[in-house]
Amino acid sequence: MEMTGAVLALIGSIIFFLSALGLIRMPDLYNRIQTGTKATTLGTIILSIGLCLIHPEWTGKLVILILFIVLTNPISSHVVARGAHYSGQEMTDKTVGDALTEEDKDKEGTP
Amino acid sequence: MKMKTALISVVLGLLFWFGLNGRLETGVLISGIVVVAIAAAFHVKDAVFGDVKFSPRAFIAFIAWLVVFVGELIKSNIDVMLRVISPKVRINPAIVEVKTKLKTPLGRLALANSITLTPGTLTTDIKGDSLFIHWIDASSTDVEGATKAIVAKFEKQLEVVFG
Amino acid sequence: MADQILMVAVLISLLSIGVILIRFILGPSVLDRVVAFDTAGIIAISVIVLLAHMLERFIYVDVALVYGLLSFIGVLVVARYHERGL
Amino acid sequence: MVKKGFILLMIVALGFMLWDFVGNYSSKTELADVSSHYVEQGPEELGAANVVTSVVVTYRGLDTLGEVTILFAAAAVVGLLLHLNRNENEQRREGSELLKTGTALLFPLILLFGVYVFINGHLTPGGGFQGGAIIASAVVLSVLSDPNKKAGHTALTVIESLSGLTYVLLGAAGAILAVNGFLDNRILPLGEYGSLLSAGLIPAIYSVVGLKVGSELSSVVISFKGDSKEEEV
Repeated sequence: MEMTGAVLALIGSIIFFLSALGLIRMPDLYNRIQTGTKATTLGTIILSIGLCLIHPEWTGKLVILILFIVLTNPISSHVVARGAHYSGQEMTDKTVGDALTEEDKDKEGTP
Repeated sequence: MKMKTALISVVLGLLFWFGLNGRLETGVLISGIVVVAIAAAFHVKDAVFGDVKFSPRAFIAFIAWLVVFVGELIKSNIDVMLRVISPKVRINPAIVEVKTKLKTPLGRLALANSITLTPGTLTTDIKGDSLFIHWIDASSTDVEGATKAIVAKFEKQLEVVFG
Repeated sequence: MADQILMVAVLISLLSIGVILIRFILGPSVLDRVVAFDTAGIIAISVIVLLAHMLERFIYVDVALVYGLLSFIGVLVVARYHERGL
Repeated sequence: MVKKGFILLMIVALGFMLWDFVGNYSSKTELADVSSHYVEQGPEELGAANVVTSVVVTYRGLDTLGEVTILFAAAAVVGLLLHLNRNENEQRREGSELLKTGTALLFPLILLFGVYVFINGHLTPGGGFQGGAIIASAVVLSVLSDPNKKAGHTALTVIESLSGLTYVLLGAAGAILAVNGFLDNRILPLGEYGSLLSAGLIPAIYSVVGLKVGSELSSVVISFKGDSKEEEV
């Protein structure tokens, strides 16, 4: 049981390392948010499950921690992405379309 | 509607309280009842859970959503991994508009969070029925195509649970 | 054996925080740094949970919860300030 | 130039003052008289597992009253100062719908967590001040999600004064009914060591402190937000 938990924790930390690499390699803010959010969420879930296996009496609090992360992490990345858009953060050159800017322009054009 | 919110809020609050305290004893129970009642009053004021459906069908849909969600989360991490460790960064990003049929706030929150945690998509803004999604590998930039690719897999179940 | 594996997990997590610090220093914009901070914060939560196991202090899980709450609200503050929402 | 020279002089002077610590500093390894009494006798006398709590709430309870009063004064002054210069016509972008829903869902749960932190102050490294700060962070979250929402300034003031009054009354009850003077916690039975309803009055005292700190910090946050014009209390 302890071994399984430890291996799960190790997998979680490797996923964390992926998110760190993603933050370094991705070309613009939005892509960085993407890799950061997904990888840390799954990493925390797996690591917490691993610790639940090692310490079954901690399960209650760790489940609360998991639910908290799953609820708040997407919300905070959504708010950061929205803030980036409205503060005029530029997207990478490879971007092929931006429906949100067009939508805002339409609103301004027809008041 | 108020009754429903109060009921769900009290059950959720008590689970939360006992999960935090980690033990069952009189003191925890007494203080828990007082505190959870206050917390439920705040939930009732905003009618957070007013539209959640109670039926066996909704329960099955909720489980189905959970299964799809966990599957997509794992898939999205494999996707991130492949993108990060491939020597050349392969991206084709765009912000696309998709439409949702969900009307209730909680359902839309669940949908947006699910979208953020699925492969290559990030909810950037929400205006009325339109969600604006940053898509790391945009295969179609028109509304119908994007809606089918991003929203459809969650919307069916969430519509049953949250309406 | 399990303890050694957990030790490696802690080291990899700390290494990830170190790598994220590079992004924190490079920037270039404030929001890039916020994203780096957010990611590092969530990894730090897990490190605290692992520490709780190593030091056999169940109480440290509370610390992890409080830290998660504060880092969530801190990120929201900066992001909302940036879109002129405050 | 003069300013920089002055700063340099100050730094050199400070370095000279602290030079003694370099090399021949040794940390204390044994507790002094009073501290060893607190550490050794505290759990037995008061029944609290957290020594810091037993010092803050009971042995030095009067000081805590002073600290809470300082916090109250700070909150009042912040409110006063921010009231003087305030621009009313600033346009704020609303928070997104998702953030509002998330806040409505999370706000009561954060309150629950704050209460958990201060009510367990005698068992865990929490306490009134920490729990109060968590409650205030819930208020920060609701301000972030919707800065234009009207805030319950009056309710906060009422909670703040009531809890302050209760704190003093509990302290006086300790002085009258038990032996050791202001804020003695032994007017209730000490209970079983390590359970929630133990250590006499400490959970009640810390709950009151937590409510007071929480409402004070929240009113500071709401004062910074700015637009509580219509209800001047």
